[in-house]
Amino acid sequence: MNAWLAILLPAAIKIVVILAIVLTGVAYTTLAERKVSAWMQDRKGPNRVGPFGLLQPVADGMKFFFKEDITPRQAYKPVYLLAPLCTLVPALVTFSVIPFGTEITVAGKSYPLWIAPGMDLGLLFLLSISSLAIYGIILGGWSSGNKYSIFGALRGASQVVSYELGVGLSLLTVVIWSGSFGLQDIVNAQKGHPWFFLTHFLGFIVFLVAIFAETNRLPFDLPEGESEIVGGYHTEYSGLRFAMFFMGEYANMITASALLVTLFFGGWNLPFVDWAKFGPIWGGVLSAAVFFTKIAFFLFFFIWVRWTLPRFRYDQLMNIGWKRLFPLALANLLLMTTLMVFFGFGVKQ
Amino acid sequence: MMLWIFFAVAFVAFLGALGLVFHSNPMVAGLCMAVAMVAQGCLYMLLHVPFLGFFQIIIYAGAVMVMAVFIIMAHGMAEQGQEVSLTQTVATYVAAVLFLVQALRAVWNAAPPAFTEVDRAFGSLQQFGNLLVEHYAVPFELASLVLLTAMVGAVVMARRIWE
Amino acid sequence: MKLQRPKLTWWERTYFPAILQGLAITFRHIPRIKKRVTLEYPEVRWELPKKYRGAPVLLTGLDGHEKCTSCKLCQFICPPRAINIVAGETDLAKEKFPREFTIDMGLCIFCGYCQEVCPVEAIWLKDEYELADYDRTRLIYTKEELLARGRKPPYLPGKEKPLTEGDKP
Amino acid sequence: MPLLKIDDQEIEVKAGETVLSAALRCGIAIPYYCYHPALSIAGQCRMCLVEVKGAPKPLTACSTAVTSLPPDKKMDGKYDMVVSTKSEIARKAQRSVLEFLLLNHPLDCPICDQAGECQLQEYSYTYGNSSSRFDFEKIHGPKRVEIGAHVVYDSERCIKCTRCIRFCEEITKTGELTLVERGAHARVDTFPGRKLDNPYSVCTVDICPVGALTSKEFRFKERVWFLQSANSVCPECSRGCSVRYDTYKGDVLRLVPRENPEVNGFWMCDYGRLLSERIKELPRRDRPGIRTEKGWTFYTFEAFWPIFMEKLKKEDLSSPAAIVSGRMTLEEMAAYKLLAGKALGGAAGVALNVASGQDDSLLIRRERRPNLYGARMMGIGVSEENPDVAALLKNKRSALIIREDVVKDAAESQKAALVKALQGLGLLIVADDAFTATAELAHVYIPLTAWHEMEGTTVNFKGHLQKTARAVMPPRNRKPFHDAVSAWLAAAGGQAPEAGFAAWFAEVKKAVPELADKSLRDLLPRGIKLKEAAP
Repeated sequence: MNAWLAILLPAAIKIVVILAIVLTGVAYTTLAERKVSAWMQDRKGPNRVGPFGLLQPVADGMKFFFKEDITPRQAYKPVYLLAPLCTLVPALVTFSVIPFGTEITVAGKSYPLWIAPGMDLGLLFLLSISSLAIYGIILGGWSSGNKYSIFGALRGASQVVSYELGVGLSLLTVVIWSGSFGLQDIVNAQKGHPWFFLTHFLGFIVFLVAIFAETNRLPFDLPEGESEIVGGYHTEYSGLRFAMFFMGEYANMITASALLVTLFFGGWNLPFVDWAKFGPIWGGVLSAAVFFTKIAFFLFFFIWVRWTLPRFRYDQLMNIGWKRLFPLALANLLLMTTLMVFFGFGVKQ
Repeated sequence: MMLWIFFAVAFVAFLGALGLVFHSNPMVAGLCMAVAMVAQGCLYMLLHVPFLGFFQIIIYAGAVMVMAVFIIMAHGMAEQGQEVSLTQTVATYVAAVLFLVQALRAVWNAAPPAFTEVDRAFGSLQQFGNLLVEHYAVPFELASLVLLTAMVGAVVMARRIWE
Repeated sequence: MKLQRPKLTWWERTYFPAILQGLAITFRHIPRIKKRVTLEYPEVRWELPKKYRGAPVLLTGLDGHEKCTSCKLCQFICPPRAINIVAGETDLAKEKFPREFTIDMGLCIFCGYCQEVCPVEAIWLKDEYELADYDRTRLIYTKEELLARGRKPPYLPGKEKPLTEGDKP
Repeated sequence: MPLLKIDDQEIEVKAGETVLSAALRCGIAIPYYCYHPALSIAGQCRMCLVEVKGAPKPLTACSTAVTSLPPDKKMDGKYDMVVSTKSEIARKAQRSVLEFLLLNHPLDCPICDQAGECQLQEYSYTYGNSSSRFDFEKIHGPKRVEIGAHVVYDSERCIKCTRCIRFCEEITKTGELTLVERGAHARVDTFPGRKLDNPYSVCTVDICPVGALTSKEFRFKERVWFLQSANSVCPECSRGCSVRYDTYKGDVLRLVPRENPEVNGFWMCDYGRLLSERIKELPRRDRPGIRTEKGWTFYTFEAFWPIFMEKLKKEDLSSPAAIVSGRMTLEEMAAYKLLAGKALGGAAGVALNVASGQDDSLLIRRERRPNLYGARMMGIGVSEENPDVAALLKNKRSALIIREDVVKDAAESQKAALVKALQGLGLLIVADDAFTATAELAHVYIPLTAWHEMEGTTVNFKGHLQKTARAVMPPRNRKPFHDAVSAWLAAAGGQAPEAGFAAWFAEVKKAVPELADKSLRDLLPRGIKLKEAAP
């Protein structure tokens, strides 16, 4: 029993901490979204609730909580009620394999700062879970029994499926280069080496663009579209269920940022810094802080792009996915394998 | 503990399969199939072949079933279930019962399961890669060729319909 | 019409220069703290233009009675049919007066046609815009309310005084 | 026959016919105020000035007769008269007359009730100037003069066309009105000590082309452009004048006569007009009800019938005293006949001939029921004048009274006996548009639509058949009697025509052979005269 406890307790603590961080992150990303967009448009943004509007997410949450939860008569009820969970849960589960720091040593025992430290196929896990996230959109759209929702779901589904190829192929080079599917290994491979966004620039670009589409963010947020399909797949949702969709979307953004950081920006690494030197506890804490700072930058980037670029047309979206990113990812794969096979590049582990 | 988890997941897979067969709404049936696929993937993981499990989920649950559900949705079939005639129903149930009897008989007659120890490397990515690229390279490539042919054929046929 | 598309170079066709340009523009706006255009409403108020069309009100003539003669042209012209008048006979020179005059502010679209069409300048769109209420029935303004709104603040119902020549609504 | 040329048209006229009537016949618009087809020619307003070739100055079209010229003096070789209504001289004459009429006319169209149906407005728009050259104080005259019980006069708006004066002299032959003072100060007034009190006084308001004469009842009620109109028939006497109901938001605001030479000419009586006021005072009930010892209970129309049928099982309605009314339309009478045959043991029914006053020489009839002739036609007996209803109820256990308030109409001496007779009945069913004194004594009350709330056909004392129209929508539970019969027979499990005017009009057609080949369109707008007309 003790053996189980020794495994489960630290894991439980880590899960709680990470969940807290991610959910708070989600809340404040929504605030950041509004603030940053306001600044970019020479406005002030929310500033009424709390100092600098810092309590705005709380107010928003309360509002969602007290709003009426409407279920349309034409909805397919069990699926309709389930769909928001299908969006939120995968987005949160993916965090179990992301290493967000080195490790903390307490009482002679070291605890690596990720939830599932034994997972050496972390990337595959990530891909498999994120491939399930699309069910939330499909189910939500279909079960609403509304033509706009259906169209939103159709768009979302085909978009995610199309861009999954780009994501997978661009990740392949990283995997081959570092020789492992484990995220920890990929992070370690960037320790003391140039980060992968330099060495895999083409793959990075493909991944960056594709991940925008995967998270349904502008300029690829075709599943919604005020002018033609209203709210898209979540048109009919309200109250807490809508909040779940909303949180899922932002959690997905955080996941995507974490992935970007882990795969291409060295994870918790900083150049010329060895976290081991900072002591058993501070090394882990600082590394985690660096990791979350990097995530914050990418979240800002997501917001920045959203309030800069207009939405693509649907045919443009498909053209970019299939005719540009897919060949580019293939070219990248060929280039990288060529470099490794014939010129001996890559990280040997 | 692991055994119980295994059975629980297997039961979920079973339920998913039942849902696929018995649910009248094609959309829900498709979703049940996706559930079965995911559960199956988990079973692979519990059997210490995690990457197979992940691929199962990515390819079948994440891609194939998404496409299937997509088509059901786009086709508008999701609104009403297909009318099924009585003969069809009866035939299905007869077939199912026959199959079940066979399966039960096979299980009944099977020798008690012999557990064999496998080394830790069993089912690892390396082992799998070695098998695929060294032992079964030719069948693997042949299979991909067949798939390619099918794909080209599908595109050609679809083009004819469009034009 | 045939639109002439500019010939793009390969680099331009990747969208990247345009995207970077756009990102630069939006980013440049973030630190412009002094130039925020937000009007912090309850404290800071918008300076209304002179011809602002706010809540419609009824005006009082120099004789202390409402100017309205109940000709119902405003009721006729009102696109959302927000105005409802019941006419009555009076001993005043104008013969006819509105026994009831209601405007349903839940319907009013502030088009100002009523003001435009009124032959006696009895109805006027004033510079009031904070008209929200929790009760829809309270949005139906009666004649008394409309007349009270038409007078300047000291002349509320109960302490009515005839307006003098200098008073303009 | 003289040949007349007006503008570009040639028309042959009878010798002595006026230019105006010839112009009206061939559709040429000549503006006029004082001319009225039923009144004598006055040439008062000068609005109809036209240019006549050879005449030294413009002539009034209403008073210029066309005569034959000797063949050698024909104009342009063939015309006896050449008239131009659009020439420069005619135009200038029209414009100047209008300017003159408007000199002292107040610009109070926003207040004036005539606005919207005012000829002065219309002609100013079509023929007049857009601005006034008159910069001085207008002449002020008496306003709001009550020249009669129902008529108010405004001298400022008056253009002195004298139509009202001639109406009183020539049509009613009472001559209350005259023109006093001279020139711009002229005004219409009654002779000292007299009032405009003839029974047709409000017709002066109708013929007044401007807003000088207004009716007290309609004054300031509603602007005419808000009114919704329905062409119908007046139900107040057996004349059955063609009238128009003007309604607003479900209220009948006024009744106006329609031109119908065979029935009422251009006129109607004040009593008929005041129907709009009497309608308001009717004690209405919108739901059918049943009275027990505990008092009245009212139901929806749908819920009523099963309960009513239960009640009928307990009471005897096989040979009731049936009192029907000349206020029923032909369709309702047909429905009554069907009901009598199927549910009342063939009770023949009697239509009461309620009468009061005297026939006059113009329109008013002594018989106060509009459709008595129709009742005879449908085979329903008509009683002698003002019969003793109590006698009709003698030896009867039950009674059905439709659209008659027998208690109110009974003579004072008979009233007590009648009430007693009604109270003695085992079952009294009253179907009426109002919850009358009779209805209060009933055991079952069925609310019917009033005359102006339903469609129907009616035949007047001369055998002239007209169609009434629905002026306002009745509440859901108020039905015409024929629709009530449809529901009654359906509830009783019998065969019945479907509810609605069309189905029951078909029943009427079966009963009246003369109508067999007629469609509703043939009845509009003025009705038809049935050949086998009475008297």
